[in-house]
Amino acid sequence: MTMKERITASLKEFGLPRLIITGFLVLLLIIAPFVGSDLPTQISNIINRFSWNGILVLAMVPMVHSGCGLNFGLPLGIISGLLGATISIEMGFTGGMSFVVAILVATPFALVFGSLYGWLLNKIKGGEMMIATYVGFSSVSLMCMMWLVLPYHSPNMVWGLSGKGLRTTISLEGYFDQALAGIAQINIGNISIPTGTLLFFALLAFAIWAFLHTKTGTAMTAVGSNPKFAKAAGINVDRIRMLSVVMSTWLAAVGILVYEQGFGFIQLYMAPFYMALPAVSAILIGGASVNKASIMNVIVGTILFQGIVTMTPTVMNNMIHMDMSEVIRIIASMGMILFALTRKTEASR
Amino acid sequence: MDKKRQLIFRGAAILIILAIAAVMFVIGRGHTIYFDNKTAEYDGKKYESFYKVAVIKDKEKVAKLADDERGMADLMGQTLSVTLEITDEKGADPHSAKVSMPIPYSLDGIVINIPELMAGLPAEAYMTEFVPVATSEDEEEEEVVIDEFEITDDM
Amino acid sequence: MDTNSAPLLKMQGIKKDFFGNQVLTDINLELKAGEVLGLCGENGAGKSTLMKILFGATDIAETGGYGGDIFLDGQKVSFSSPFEAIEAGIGMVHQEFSLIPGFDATENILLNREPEKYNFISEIFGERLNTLDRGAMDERAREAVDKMGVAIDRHMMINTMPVGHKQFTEIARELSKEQLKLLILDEPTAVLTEREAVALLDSIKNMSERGISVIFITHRLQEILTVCDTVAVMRDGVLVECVPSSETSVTQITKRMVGREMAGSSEKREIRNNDDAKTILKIEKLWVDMPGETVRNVTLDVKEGEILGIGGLAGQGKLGIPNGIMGLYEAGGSVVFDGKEIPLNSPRICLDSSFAFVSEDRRGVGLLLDETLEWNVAFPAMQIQDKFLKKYLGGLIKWRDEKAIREVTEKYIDELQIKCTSSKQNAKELSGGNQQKVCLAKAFALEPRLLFVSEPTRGIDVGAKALVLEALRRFNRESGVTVVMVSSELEELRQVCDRIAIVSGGRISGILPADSTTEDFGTLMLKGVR
Amino acid sequence: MKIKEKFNLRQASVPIMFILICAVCIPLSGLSPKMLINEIITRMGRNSFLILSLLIPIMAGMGLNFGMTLGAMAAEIALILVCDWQIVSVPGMILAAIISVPISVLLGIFCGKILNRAKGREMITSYIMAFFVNGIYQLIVLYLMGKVIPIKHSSIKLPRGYGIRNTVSLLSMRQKLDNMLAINVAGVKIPVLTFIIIAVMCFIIIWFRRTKLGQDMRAVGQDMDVARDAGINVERTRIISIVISTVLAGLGMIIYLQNMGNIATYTAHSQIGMFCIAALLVGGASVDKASIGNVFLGVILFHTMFIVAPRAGAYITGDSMIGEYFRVFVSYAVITVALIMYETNKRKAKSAASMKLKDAQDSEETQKSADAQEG
Repeated sequence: MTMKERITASLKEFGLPRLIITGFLVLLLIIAPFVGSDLPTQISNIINRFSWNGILVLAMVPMVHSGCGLNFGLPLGIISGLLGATISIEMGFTGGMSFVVAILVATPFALVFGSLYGWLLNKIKGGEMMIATYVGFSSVSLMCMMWLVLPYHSPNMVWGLSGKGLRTTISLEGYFDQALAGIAQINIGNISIPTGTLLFFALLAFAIWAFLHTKTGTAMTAVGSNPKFAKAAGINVDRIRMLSVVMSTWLAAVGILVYEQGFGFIQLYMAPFYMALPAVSAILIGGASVNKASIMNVIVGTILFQGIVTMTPTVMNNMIHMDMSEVIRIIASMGMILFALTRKTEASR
Repeated sequence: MDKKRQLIFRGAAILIILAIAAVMFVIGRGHTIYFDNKTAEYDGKKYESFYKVAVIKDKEKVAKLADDERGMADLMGQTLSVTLEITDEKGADPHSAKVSMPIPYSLDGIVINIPELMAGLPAEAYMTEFVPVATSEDEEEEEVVIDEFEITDDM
Repeated sequence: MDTNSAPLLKMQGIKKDFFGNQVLTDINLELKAGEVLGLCGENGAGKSTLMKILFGATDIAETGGYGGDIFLDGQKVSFSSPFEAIEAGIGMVHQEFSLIPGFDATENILLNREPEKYNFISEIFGERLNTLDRGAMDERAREAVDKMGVAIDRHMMINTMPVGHKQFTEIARELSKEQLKLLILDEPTAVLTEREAVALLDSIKNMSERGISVIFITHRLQEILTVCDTVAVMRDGVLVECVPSSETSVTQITKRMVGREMAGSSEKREIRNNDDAKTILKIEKLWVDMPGETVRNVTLDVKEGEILGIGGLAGQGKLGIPNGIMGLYEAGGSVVFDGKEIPLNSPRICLDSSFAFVSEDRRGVGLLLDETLEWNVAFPAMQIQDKFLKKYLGGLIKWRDEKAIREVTEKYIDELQIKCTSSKQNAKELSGGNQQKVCLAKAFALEPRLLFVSEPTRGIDVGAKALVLEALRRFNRESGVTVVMVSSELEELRQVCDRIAIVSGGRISGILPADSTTEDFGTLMLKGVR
Repeated sequence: MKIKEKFNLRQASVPIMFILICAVCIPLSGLSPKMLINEIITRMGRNSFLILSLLIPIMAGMGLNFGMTLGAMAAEIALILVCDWQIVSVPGMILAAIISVPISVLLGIFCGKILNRAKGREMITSYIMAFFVNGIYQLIVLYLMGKVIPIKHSSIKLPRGYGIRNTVSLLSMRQKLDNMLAINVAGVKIPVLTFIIIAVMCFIIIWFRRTKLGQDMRAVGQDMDVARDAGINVERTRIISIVISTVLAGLGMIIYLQNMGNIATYTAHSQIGMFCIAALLVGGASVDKASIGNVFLGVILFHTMFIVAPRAGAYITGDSMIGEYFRVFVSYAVITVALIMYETNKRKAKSAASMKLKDAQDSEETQKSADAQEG
């Protein structure tokens, strides 16, 4: 193989869309100071948004590893997290404690929802992604009714007038707003680094990394790589897949709680609807494929994706006085997913 | 040979469709016609407005104008034909007049001054382009919503 | 049959090699119009490759074409795709059905050759918008079915049809092609009931009378003698015999099919007699539902420390035996290992009872193609026996021991001479032979007491073949592991095994010592063919 | 035969469930029969054509075409242009239809080519495709229109000088098609011309099934490999089916929007695919099988539910939002259930085949042992 061939081969492996997106972000970073946007603020923004979204993207990893494909059913896990958050507040916990309780309450929901979801996905092997999408949608719209009906009473959450039914947006002030971000926060000039959130992400990322190095984690990767091989090696394929789905769902639950503590609000009703898509495209931008993903893909992907989300509005606006960020984000992320779905070499089986 | 034959048929089909499109351009052009029953001056001469004018288009009364009023009608195509029922003074019997005139293709809105029209003046006299005045409400920047979460009510 | 005309088909000096591996050598064959040629030979003898060349299969051209000339009606032809072959009047009925399940027989018979009715819209949008002429379709399908001479319901949906009728629908499809001069039937009677098979033979005679030549491939030799004018026998890519069927017999054909010169026999090898050893595996009344390799009622004893070969023609069920026992396909019956009953349909319990299995489906079942050699070698041993793991917190955390994994992989890379850049190379980058060695290493790493090896040399080159067989023999001798080896290559079994069981029609048709004559094996192979 | 009956019952279960929901909700909604029928007739005229566009990809084995949104976007672009050119009423609609077709064809070819590269996961791909093209649509409508593509009228242009407003009024076309030849039966307005167009479309689809291309599509839909072996150009056939679907969806969207009387520029198309697919499935269709009957049954049942659910919900709980969310939930749930049924049926068909084999062997086995005992 000549040098040229090798370069073209590795470029092909990397994928044109990914290259364009990375190039685009680098370009944005270079241009930013010239068009008068403050680079430190931008970087600080990227770090912050990374810390909010990292775990939601991380939630893709277990299911990709076990061959269940991209977890378009992320909203199901998000709902578990939302239930945790609202119940924690309803129970009267405040401050950092409410965050801990939210995670504790969200866990059983995530386990139950995840198990049901995993059971379902085992019934329909091969058609996971489409059904995951619609399981997510159905559960979000079902919960829309539930948010209205469930007996919540906390005055900070229910509609003021009728005294029942949760509000669309609930402020977390006094509850777990900045619960993690506030821990050992570093502020230098315009840059503020949410050390706590980053550490929490690092902790979970390390846990997943470590899990993938254990016996069960190895089995999970093998199931994703070749289920027939795994079966012949005595692995209970369905159980491993189920485990991966439960893990993904739980991570999504924790992920939304971390997102909310950074964002400062709980968003209910239709808000979780399309939350899977940014996470899916982020991990793909990071270099993952439909059946391969690593922690590195998560970190790189989240930084790239959030970089584009935060940089484009300001830079583009300063440059050509047109805020095309939304459109660019949609085209880039959806293009990335399309690319991943149409790649034939994605799966060798 | 067959390919050629097919090419001819396809070309013909496309031409027919293009022709239909062209026809639609002509017959489908919409104009808004504003009728003014106002006193106007032309060439130093004054043309008094009428007491009352009713505009009838396709057997339907589209506007009823008192003195110094403006009425409006939608038009499709380039020929305006209406019947005007004019009452010159209070209590007088109305007399009707059939008017038919070509409308310039390029104009969206056209103001027609009835007194001048009835006086038989040339088209450039009674016909003026309608220029919409931007209202202050319009000036406000509109927030574009591309949010897809919305539940559409109408399906 | 009229014998005066010039040959319809003439194949001259046909040669074919796959990447240096000679599969066909100098085949010369002639076929007159209306003649029925029976073509037989073991699997891998080159029958299908020859037919593929004749039918213009695309994979022939993709692998470098073929040598020699084919003449059809005296004109030299060379088809680059099956469509050209069909155009020239050759039809082929494959073993796998090529039918649309939701269409009825008529629609399938005329698939993509439907008579059409003109309509104006198609002048603009192209001929595909002509409507189908259902009346004419029915008429033509009826003609084709009449030609075949077997009555089938032309309006029956394929997915509600019995298997035999599907086969007849395929034949009728070929017959509906007006230009058809030569029909190739690849084991058409394999799926038919006795009565249907008789009907098919009648229909072949009928076709022959109408002047259509037929090449009829089958393992049922009696059928060949009944219906064919000429019998051609192939072995190892050579046409060993081509005689009028009146001058041969089932015994002679059998002899020709399997009767190789004993090339490897010059080297003396011991055939151990293990009759006194204890029976370590007792299989009773085993049935396995493996598509294409159905096993029916197999009873078999395996002695401790021996190498037992299982041979037989493809599709007779020999592959089903290890796959069924190892729980990869639905199975029933009883399997007793070392006095312990092994429940079926559970790969895990088999592996726990120290069985190991090297699958014939290397890429599908045998390997993690996208993972490193290390993973491939160590994975089952890690999962089943907790090897190559470091335990922390009193065994709560079982951490992959990368160092131990590398060591064991490197050990087997040396031992089996696996050619690779490093133990971290991905399995899919290796050649077939080396992949097979990885599969063996994977099984060896389990340190089993009983090893099933299925088609260990399929699709690998000669050098690797010898290495693999040697490794198996050494493993058996040195570790005292009982080996059950399944292979379509009788010669290979005879080189390695002590006893060889022959499977035919899903049943064991006999067990012979490895030094028995090829004729004896041949007779067993063809005994219960169905 | 027994299997077939069972299958039918399974197919019918969704419509039956909807009939029950409607039966409960209609009395609770407090709508007069006249109002209800009026609404249903309106919605039938509005939506049927759009749903018909889904039939052909199903026939070609490509599943539910979530990419029909592409056609809807093409139609919206055409209507915005026609609106700016001030071509009104029915001529405006015909012109918009003529303009939308080439856009739809291009988008359809693009979509078809992408789907050919994603065989086996057409649905999720076409679903993402809809989002992707939505991005491009926004790029065109929000940034290029007024800058690159001339837009004259400030009534549809954003005050900033480029981009289209959130809503474009189609007052000049509003129900012009519906009102032509409309008749009034006992207070119920029947848009005869719209229905005639829909009926013509149905006949075209029936006719299309009998053409060579239709036959090829059915063959490709059932078994791509067999079709390819028979010489059918599988890829091209699949692309054509998506192109037809996209074009029909575009035409359907024009009918839909003339009834609505305005375009919600950035949201009108986003839900259309989902609601049309849900309606088709409610009518008893499945991912691999759909008929014209399913379309009409689906429109009636789904929209009856859609009309009555919020009112019934409000009556029961006193909160109108519950009903709104309920109908959204039902739409998604119906699609989810249909998808699950499709996938499990696929697996069931496989295991049923092996069950049959096993039974046969078992019986043979017993016979064999009986034989052995006798012998």
